[in-house]
Amino acid sequence: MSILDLAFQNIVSPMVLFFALGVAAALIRSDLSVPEAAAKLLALYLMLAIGFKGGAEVAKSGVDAAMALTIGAGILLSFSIPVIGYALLRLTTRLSGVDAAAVAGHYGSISIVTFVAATEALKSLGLAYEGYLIAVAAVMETPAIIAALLLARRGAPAEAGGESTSALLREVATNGSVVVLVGSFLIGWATGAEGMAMIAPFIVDPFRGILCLFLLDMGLVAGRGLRQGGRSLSPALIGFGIYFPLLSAALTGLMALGLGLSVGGTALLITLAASASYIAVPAAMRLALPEANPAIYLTLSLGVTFPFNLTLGIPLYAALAQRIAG
Amino acid sequence: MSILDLAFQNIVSPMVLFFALGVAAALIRSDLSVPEAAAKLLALYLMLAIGFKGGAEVAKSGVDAAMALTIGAGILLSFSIPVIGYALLRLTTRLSGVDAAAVAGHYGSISIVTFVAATEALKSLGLAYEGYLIAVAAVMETPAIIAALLLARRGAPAEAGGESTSALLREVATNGSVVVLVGSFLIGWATGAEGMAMIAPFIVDPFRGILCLFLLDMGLVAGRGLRQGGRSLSPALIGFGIYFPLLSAALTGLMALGLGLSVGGTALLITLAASASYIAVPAAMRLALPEANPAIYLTLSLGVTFPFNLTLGIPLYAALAQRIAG
Amino acid sequence: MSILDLAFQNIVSPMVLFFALGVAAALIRSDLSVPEAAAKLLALYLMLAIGFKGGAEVAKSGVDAAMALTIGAGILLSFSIPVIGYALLRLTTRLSGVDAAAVAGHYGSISIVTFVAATEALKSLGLAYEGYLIAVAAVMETPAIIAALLLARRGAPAEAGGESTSALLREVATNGSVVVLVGSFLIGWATGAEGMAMIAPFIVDPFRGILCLFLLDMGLVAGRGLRQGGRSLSPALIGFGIYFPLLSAALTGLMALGLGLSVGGTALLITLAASASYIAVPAAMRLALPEANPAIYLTLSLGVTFPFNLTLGIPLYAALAQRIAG
Amino acid sequence: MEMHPKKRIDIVLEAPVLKRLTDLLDRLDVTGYTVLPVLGGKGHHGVWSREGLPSSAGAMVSVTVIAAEENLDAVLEPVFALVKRHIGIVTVSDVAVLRSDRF
Amino acid sequence: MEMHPKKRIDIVLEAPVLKRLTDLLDRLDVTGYTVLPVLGGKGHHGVWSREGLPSSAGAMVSVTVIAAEENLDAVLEPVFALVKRHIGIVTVSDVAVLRSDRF
Amino acid sequence: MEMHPKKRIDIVLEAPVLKRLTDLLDRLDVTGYTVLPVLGGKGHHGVWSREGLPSSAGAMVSVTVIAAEENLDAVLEPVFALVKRHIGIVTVSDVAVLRSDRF
Ligand SMILES: Nc1ncnc2c1ncn2[C@@H]1O[C@H](COP(=O)(O)O)[C@@H](O)[C@H]1O
Ligand SMILES: Nc1ncnc2c1ncn2[C@@H]1O[C@H](COP(=O)(O)O)[C@@H](O)[C@H]1O
Ligand SMILES: Nc1ncnc2c1ncn2[C@@H]1O[C@H](COP(=O)(O)O)[C@@H](O)[C@H]1O
Ligand code: NA
Ligand code: NA
Ligand code: NA
Repeated sequence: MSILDLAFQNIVSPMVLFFALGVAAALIRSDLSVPEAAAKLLALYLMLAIGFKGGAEVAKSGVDAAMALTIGAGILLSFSIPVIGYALLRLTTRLSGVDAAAVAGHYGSISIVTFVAATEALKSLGLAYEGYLIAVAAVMETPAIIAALLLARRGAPAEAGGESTSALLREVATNGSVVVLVGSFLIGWATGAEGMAMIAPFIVDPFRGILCLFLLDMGLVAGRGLRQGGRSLSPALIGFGIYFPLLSAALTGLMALGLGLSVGGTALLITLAASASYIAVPAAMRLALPEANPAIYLTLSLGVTFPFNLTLGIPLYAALAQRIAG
Repeated sequence: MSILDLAFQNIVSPMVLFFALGVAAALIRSDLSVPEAAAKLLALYLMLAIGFKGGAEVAKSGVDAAMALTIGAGILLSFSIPVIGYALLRLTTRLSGVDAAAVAGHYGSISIVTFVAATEALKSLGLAYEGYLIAVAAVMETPAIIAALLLARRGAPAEAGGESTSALLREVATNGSVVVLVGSFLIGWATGAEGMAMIAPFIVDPFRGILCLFLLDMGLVAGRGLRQGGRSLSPALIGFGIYFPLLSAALTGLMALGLGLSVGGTALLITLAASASYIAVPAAMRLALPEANPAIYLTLSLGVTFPFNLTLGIPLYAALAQRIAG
Repeated sequence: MSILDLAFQNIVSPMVLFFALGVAAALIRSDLSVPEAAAKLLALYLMLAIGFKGGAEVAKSGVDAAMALTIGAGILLSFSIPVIGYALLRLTTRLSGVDAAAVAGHYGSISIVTFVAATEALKSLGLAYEGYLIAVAAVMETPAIIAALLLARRGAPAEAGGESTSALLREVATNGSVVVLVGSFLIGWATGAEGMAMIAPFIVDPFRGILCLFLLDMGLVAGRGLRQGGRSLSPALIGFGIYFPLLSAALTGLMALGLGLSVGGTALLITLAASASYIAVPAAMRLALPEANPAIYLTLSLGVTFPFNLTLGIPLYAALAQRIAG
Repeated sequence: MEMHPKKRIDIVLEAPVLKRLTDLLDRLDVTGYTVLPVLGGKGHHGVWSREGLPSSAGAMVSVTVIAAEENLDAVLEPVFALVKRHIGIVTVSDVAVLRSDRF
Repeated sequence: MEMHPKKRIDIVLEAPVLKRLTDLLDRLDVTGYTVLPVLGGKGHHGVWSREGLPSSAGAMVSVTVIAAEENLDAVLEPVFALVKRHIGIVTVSDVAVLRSDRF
Repeated sequence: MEMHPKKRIDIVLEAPVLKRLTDLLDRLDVTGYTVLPVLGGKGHHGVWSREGLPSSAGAMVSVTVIAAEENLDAVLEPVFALVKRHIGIVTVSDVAVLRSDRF
């Protein structure tokens, strides 16, 4: 399948179309909504399922040096992407130091739903990937938060901070989504194929359908954010939300040359680097950098970068991975 | 299978029995309850699933003149049934003009769960139906609301209204259940068999089980309504809740003679006409006709007509369809 | 498979590990949480599924004298276990009469999730069981509550009580979990294999996966309870939470000698007797014995006895059953 | 606009007892009440949270009653008699309403 | 700490009308509002509960507005005009805030 | 019935900060607090709604504290110091309670 075919097929997948439906519903001011409790249950399901599947995959394939290497690369990326992003934002936009740090932090961390959508696209292409990339996803969630905090402190040492950094680090490290992802990964690893056989009818079979429902909800939230917070985004900022993922992707592509990952694994690592968080990091930013404006970082991450990655980004990253590791 | 067999089999299906369990639990004042967020999630699932399946069906069968014709018939029915219902209610009951208009509006619109139960009954009979009947269901949701509003204005021009009609129309047209139903229908249409293959383990396999859970909840709400609002219903009104669906069914049967639908499709169109809304229309009535008493229209629709259709109505409509289109 | 193998396999099952993950998350003070509405939906699902399966099983196997006998034995156990527990608690701990009665009541009643986990363990062992044990589970839920009430009245006749006993009995008998369990059992019985075929993809296939999610939540609640209420538990009380289930198991083992149950059925009856309620009974105790301290009975039942049964208890009970009925 | 003074009674109470409280209010001279969900809290009986609970034990609700001043004691006394055996608190404050006849 | 007197308006209103109320508040001279979920209640229109409802019809919400005393009538009048056609009640009470300029 | 005057502090605050607030209250001289969920609202930081959010960022909670009048400032000051860096508001009002010793 050509990259264009993939891009097209990706865009007309039920997942992407349900996201679009959500955005459309929000833009026409429909009263359609997903209750908070339902959204949390869906998110919990997705993280449990993806974590377990990754662990079961590792149980099958075993651990090797490439795994340690790739986890190290993930941590490095999560730390360094915010630094680059911060510099670019300060150069090209009028964001304050604190806002720039908060936005940059989101791009160092990852979007697990983008990751999941990429695994689905790989499945259509018949590409396998290393199961431990779930672990890489998990370790990439939090270093970016610390990076953002350090950047903000550098920019405005007096203002930023407040509560002790160690308290914040504890809160970030015990973040619910990290705990479920890592825990399910370990359980999947420990119980392997047998465990998988037991719960596959729950975490594998209906997975894509539940993802559709979750993406409908994400579309509603993104659309509402765009309607309400759209004015907070300057053209330069919107541009950042599109070119910066590509930059992170290119950077990661270079790095991947030395990791020996499969094509699928390379595509996923690139996707992780190019995706921006909108679940774990916003909550952490409210604690770490309360002065930063949530309308900016949430709208940019969920309203601009997420749909871009979902539609055009993933096929591009897959094509890039094919060049690098194919 | 004879019509009596079907009626019996229909009544002892798990779906109907779970509804009965819910009613019983409410009547014995059990504290059994389904949280609002869970009920909304279940409703969302049902609408997404039924919409998608209809669209995928249309993708397979293609569009034809009959589809446009049936959609037109649906709109006509949704507009005209309230007018007849209003006249009957004014003649046979002591309802005020506003209350009569509100009740009549519910019967012009449709109950998607009744529709779903009818599709399940058709499955037992081995009868296929045209996928676009989902689209017919969607277009029938709202014209009845406008009809009710016009009827109420005619009856009490000074009182009724309040907010501008155009604002109301916008709210009604962007109603969440319409948006999900239509959106999922379009996505099912666009992605066809391939999309269906991707999400069938979510929207097809567990569908009937989830319907059982939803009907348990509907039974609880209906039973609570009967316990609390039962006194609001006069015998004449309860009679209306039973004979009026049959009247709408007969009317629709006549109309269906000219539509060229399959037996299954005819049965579904009749079911749509005979069913009364209890999700979308009550919310719209609170906005459009706040003077109307919700205890009357909700209890009649959910507590009388819905169980009647679920148990006896559907087999009767199937039998009628067999006469007409068989 | 040896009993030790089973114990080990049981401990490393995904179900138990997800429970452990929940406990761990609570102990490290993660913000991971399951919304109340989601927890209620999961509990409703489990009770509906287990009830229906039991009923469908009885529809297949038919009713016999052993069923009536076992139900009688269940009622007897539910009444008498609290009496023994109360005496032991008064002798070995410093609990007040009311607290001792409340705790004892929990052990006379049953934990449906422990029951479910036991059925899963039996499945691994290839052991069948009588479907009517679900009915036994249902009848064992409430007698213990009455026993606890009588014990407390005996201890402190003036204090305890307040509202009329008959009002309490009505509330207890119409308790939501009893209604769903019994109702689903009857529906499963009435619709049998045909009904099962209709909803199996919902209540059978994903069952274990949903159980994992529920156990994750139970682990969170148990861990939170241990963190906050752990100080309320003396060593003697913690000991009771472990040895008393074993005592109940032994007692039930003796009784089972005369019941003619299969090995699986015997294991389940023992598990029911040995398990302690943490859903229905705590709510009833808040009404019946408000003076009793919930931190004690909830923490002991959910934080000590439940994990003990989940990991070591169930394999032990299976081994005991093998001796008795094998 | 003309306002009429009334009393607002707020009752934070464990959820299993809610039905008894509303049954009691039905028998008293009040025109209505409103029940709000409570996520969590802390008091003499310790910290608690609604999260993860599949049962109403351990959950709390908050019930608000707007009552006429002259009825205050007639409402408070039985309400307090019920609440004091359970986990919960009662507070009273002044409010004004527009339609005096409705409370 | 220095406190400034304000008015607190509490509106318990049927959920389908919430959007109209917040649209109205947006046009009035208030700096904000807070919406709380309501589980159930009772009034002249009878008993109701949010449980099991898959739609907003029959559900209620509670909206709190903190407003300056001098704006009270200007806010209350249109709010009351909206609420009085629907199922709902309005109460007003005194509160104090720390940052007067924010309300 | 004999009533005792107390102060009611209401804090509407973004949910991620809730744990910090309750940790703070644990250290202060208050006997308890009650946390209510908030569905949505509007303030200087714009409109928001809890619906659809799979995370606590962007959600709000409302925390009520009943405190003795003499403790008011000792509670308000640190609470306000925390809240003022975040999205949220604090209001204070008068209430009466039946059991003075419990607050
Ligand atoms: N000082 C307080 N301020 C606000 N709410 C309180 C206070 N004390 C108790 N509560 C609430 O009332 C519930 C029961 O209180 P208690 O019976 O003291 O445990 C607590 O869980 C809180 O939700
Ligand atoms: N006296 C009252 N105290 C507290 N809440 C009330 C009272 N009367 C009415 N309400 C609330 O306002 C809603 C609408 O009242 P009504 O329009 O009288 O039915 C009720 O469902 C209650 O939630
Ligand atoms: N005037 C007001 N009345 C009621 N609630 C308010 C008001 N202003 C702000 N709030 C609440 O406090 C939250 C934070 O306010 P702000 O920090 O001004 O954005 C808002 O989202 C509302 O929930
Ligand atoms: Na990233
Ligand atoms: Na109809
Ligand atoms: Na037991």
